[in-house]
Amino acid sequence: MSSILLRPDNLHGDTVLDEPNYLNWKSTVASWLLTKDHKRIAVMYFFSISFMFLIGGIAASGIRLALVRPHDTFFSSETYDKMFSAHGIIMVFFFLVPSIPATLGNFLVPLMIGAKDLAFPRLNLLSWYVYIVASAIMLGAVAFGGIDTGWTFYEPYSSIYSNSNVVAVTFAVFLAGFASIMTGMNFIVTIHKMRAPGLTWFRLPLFIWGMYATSLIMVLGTPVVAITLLLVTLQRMFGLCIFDPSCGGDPLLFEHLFWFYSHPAVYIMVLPSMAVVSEVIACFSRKRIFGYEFVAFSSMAIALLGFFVWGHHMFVTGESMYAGMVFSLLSFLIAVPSAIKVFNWSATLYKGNVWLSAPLIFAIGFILLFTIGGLTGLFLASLAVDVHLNMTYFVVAHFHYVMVGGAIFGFMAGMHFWWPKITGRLYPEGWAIVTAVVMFLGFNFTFFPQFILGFLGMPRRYHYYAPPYQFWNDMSSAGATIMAIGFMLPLFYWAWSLKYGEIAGPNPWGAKGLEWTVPSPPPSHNFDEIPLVTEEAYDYKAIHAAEIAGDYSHLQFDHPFAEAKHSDKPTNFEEH
Amino acid sequence: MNIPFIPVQASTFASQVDAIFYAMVGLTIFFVTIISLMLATFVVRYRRGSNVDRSNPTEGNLILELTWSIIPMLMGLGIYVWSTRPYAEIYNPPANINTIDVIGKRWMWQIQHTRSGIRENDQLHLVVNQPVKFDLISQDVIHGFFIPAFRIKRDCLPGHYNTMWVTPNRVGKYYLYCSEYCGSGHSEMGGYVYVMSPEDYAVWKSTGQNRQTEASESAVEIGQGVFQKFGCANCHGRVNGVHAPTLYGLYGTQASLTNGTSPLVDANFIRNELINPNGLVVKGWPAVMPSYPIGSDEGDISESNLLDLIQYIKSLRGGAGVPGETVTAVSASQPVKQTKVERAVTVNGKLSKGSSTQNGGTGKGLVK
Amino acid sequence: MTDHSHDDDLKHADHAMPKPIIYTATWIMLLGLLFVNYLQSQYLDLGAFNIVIALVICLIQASAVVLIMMGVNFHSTLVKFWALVGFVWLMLLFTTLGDYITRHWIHLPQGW
Amino acid sequence: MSIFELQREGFASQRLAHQFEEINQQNECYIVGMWTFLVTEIMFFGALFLILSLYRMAYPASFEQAHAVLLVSFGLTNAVILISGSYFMTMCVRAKMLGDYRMTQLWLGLTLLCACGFLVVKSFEYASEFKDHHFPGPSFHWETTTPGAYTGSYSSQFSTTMPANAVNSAAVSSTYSAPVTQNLNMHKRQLFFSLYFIMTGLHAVHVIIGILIMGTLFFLIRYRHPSVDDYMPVELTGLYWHFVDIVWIFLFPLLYLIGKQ
Repeated sequence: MSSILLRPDNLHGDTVLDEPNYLNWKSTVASWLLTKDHKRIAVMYFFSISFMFLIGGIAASGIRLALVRPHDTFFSSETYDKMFSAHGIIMVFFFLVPSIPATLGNFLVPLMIGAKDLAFPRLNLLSWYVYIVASAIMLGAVAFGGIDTGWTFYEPYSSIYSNSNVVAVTFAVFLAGFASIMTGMNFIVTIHKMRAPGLTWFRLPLFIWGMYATSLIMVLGTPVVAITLLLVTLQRMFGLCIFDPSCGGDPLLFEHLFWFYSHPAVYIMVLPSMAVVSEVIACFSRKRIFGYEFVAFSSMAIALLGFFVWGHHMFVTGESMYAGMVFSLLSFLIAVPSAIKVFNWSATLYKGNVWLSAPLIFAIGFILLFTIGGLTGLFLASLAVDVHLNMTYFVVAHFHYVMVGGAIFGFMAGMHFWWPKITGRLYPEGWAIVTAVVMFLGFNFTFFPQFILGFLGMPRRYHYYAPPYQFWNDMSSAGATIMAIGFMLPLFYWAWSLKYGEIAGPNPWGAKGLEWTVPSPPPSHNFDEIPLVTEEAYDYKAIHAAEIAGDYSHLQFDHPFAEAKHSDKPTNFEEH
Repeated sequence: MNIPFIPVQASTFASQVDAIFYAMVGLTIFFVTIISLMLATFVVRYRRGSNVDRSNPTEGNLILELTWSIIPMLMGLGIYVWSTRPYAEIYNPPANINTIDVIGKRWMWQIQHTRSGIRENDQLHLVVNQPVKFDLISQDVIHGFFIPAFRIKRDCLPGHYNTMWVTPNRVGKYYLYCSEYCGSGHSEMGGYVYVMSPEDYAVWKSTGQNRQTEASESAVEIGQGVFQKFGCANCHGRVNGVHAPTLYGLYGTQASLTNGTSPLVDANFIRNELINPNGLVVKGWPAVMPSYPIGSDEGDISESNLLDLIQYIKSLRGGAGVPGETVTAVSASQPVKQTKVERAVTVNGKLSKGSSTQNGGTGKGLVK
Repeated sequence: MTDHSHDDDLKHADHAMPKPIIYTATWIMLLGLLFVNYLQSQYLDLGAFNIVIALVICLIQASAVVLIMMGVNFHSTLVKFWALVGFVWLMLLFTTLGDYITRHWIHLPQGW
Repeated sequence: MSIFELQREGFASQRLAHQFEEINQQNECYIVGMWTFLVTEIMFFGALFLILSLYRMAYPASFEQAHAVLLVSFGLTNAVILISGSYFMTMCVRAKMLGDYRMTQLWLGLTLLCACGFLVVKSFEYASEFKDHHFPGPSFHWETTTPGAYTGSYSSQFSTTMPANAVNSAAVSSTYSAPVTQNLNMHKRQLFFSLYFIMTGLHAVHVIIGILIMGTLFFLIRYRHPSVDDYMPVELTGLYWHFVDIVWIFLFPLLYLIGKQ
């Protein structure tokens, strides 16, 4: 890769941000709404999904509040059902699925592979509009009556018995599915055809591998859930019957089709986080990621194997015993690529020069929580144990460890890591570290008790529960408060940093990768000329050697954490 | 303050499941410890500026990669084999064990003991150390029949029978839950399972703590009433029927159908045959059987009666292929108590409501 | 974003395309197979093989459309790969049938 | 003898979009992009085909009775129309590649005609099915006109035209004249007709989208709009149209032909 662009004349003062970049080249509303620039679309996606996250989070607070006092309650059962349904649907389809791909992915994929834009910029913009329309319908449905089916829309409840806005919501999810299909198509074509000269598959950053694997799932899985939910919509609207047992339909078929997408969808959520974590760990340990090929192939293996295990959601539904055995075996096998990743990340730190910055703390939090989430997934993959634990709070705890501990911690790591690239300014490091710690503690307080609740047998989606579960539920709700505070903090310091943050410069972390060779924020056309790539992705050897020797000059001198700038004795560098 | 950690083990299945569970807890602790130690050690030891040996950093090691893929995989496969066996066993009940029919409906459990004919709602009384099999069906949406203390759970689907079996082995009172979300009453759909010693059970049965006890016949007897009431006996009543194949000795065999398949005659087959007789025509017989709606409308066969009917058909063992033997021969050994049968058959759904009040409405029993 | 509306941006692609007779022949073959399928369904009862025959004919027709009319045969490996992925994943979806077929299999004996 | 003719000289020029480096990359991107989209379409329809095969396996008899009432002539006509449309489309793409606007317009016009013809036939078919109350729902209604729908000596005395809800409890206990017969079999056929309407309906929606796209293209080409200087829009529309054709290639035998014997 071409050498890191350092332009010392521009590093001081605000001048660097006055250069033409994707943010300031035009500032009219129309220039944003009609933009075909992948970076602007990424920013617009970031604000949209953050808003949806806020709504989903409010619903989650409602759930935890209701469960503090199960006897004389704050909410009726109907309201409670609508809250957990809104929480699930919004978080899964409107936050987690688009989260990293549509924001960081959109922003970084062309930058990382040395392209001027994604292959289909108009399709990219269309994807955002489809997402916005879908979100509007979803929010409308929640505001005017809500939905009470849970995010799984199980038949025949959703098409016959529910008295809520199922049609609107299934249609919204159908649309959101198309938004994610468009993103996936765009990434696949872009990664296949638009890599810079010299950027072979095995020189790609692991982020790109993760995005490619994610896009495969989006393209291959989403249409199935789209048609399935469309069938639910049609059943409710026109009285057709497809899954209705009273006319011979099979509700289990709905579950098959739903999970055919929705299990791989879990990997849509977690693979991008793994992709982010690979970047963050390599950068902050100043090392090539340990076993690059294994990590890359494990992403692909997860994406492909992820399609073979959907039946493990149905072990107790009356699925064939043989199907159960096969799905269980495959579910155990899919743990292997995840294990490979976790071990490789940990091993990357070995003999590195570890800079314990906020993104790395988030990434380490990710590894720990994902390890717990993954291993507890094996409880649910093993047949006899699953018979007891399925549909209990154990499942709830498990998938929150994967989706919050995994997906959201990865998202936070990535947002912090690339925040200087996106905005041109640094976030306040101290606050970010505090946030990481608060979120980690709050998260464990919230969800670890739920493992115990599940083992004790408390079924999920329960508004009322028996007295033995009181203590653990209270603890969980208390933890949720801490976690909510953790989620609120970035809102403030990110906003603060937009105005007062330190100017970042092109490469504040001394990271490798094409995206760090362009100015921050990048210009609209990304690269003045398409780079010729001559090295592999994580060629940190030189930086590693220099830092061991005490030379931190590759870090920019106005970097607030690169204290070397004030110090004449860089060998005695200490983490502040 | 009493903080619960571990659920009660009240079935033979529970100890097996818990053994696997604890083994996996051990594995989880093992791996999480390894990962945490690795992360903590490396982050501290190789923190920026620390003066340690960083020479020859490795970028990959095939042996290491294979080690940490194959060892966890083998551990996983071990757990897989271990935990698959009990799962398979739930599908294979021992022969001739007591069957309990469970009908889930929003939002209550209707439970029918086939041997004694006792019917209860949101309560289940079992004898300790006696294996029981559950035939589960739902009347509306999907429910989940879940007894945490037994570590068993199975969904109740509308239109399809699921089965499982269990041997309770500890006397006590345990929670019974609905585990599959079924609407606003989901968390209140449940009650208690009482596992009793044989003596207590006999007392409970005879003292009429359940109103239906003394009035009930076995499921076979009720089923026979259903068989008569819906006119099944007109065609299927004889061993060598004129219009229809005999039902004697049929249950558990393989039917030979005109569409070329030969499905096992079980509860689901009988159910489908009633709903869709034209789709499942037995070879050598005219396709004349009418179909019967199953539901809770007037004239429908109720889920409850259908379960009884299946028990009745299942009981028709002897006489298969013996010419001349008629249904009356069976009736002689199992005399039809016409009046009681009529009552049990005709009330459809009302039955349950009555006994629910009798039992004090345990639907909300969870909420103290 | 830079403006690219210069004349030198109008470029020529390298392309080889089949002669029209190939397309015409494919068309006639498709219609022929269609009628074979139709006639078989009307006049020749092969029992369980009816559906097999129908599906085989469909598959031949679809392959002809994909390979010749959609030009996959004349395109790059990547296009071939994606056309194949569609088919393979459809087959994967159809493994769902396995659950329904094995549901009626005899359960394992106790103590296996 | 090669089946190819190498075309280089007479080729229409193409405009390079800003994000691409060279024209072959751009073309390949569009084609691969279209194919990824078609893969999603395959999965989209594939789920419906899965549902169809599954229910057909579960209820062969009811489904075959329902198959029997579909009018093969409509389906066959439409199959011929669509296959021919596909052929015209390939010729259209070829003409556009060669920069022959006149022929492009002719072939595209023919394809459009086929597409509209398909919809006309389809609308007649739907009309007849609505008239017979074969659309599922409360008004679903079944009249067997096909021999063999009910075989057996007793079938003739049953009324086979009972409305769906006419379950008479008084009749239940009577010996053979069980009007309940029709109730649930009717449901199974509703299952079939639900699938039939959803599958053909979604296919028709695809045809309508195709007509809209092709109509737009037709006028753009007619007026030599610069956006269609490039042959890619026509090529991509072609791929889409062939896919619509393939769906019907499978739908036709699976809905109309099977069970006819």
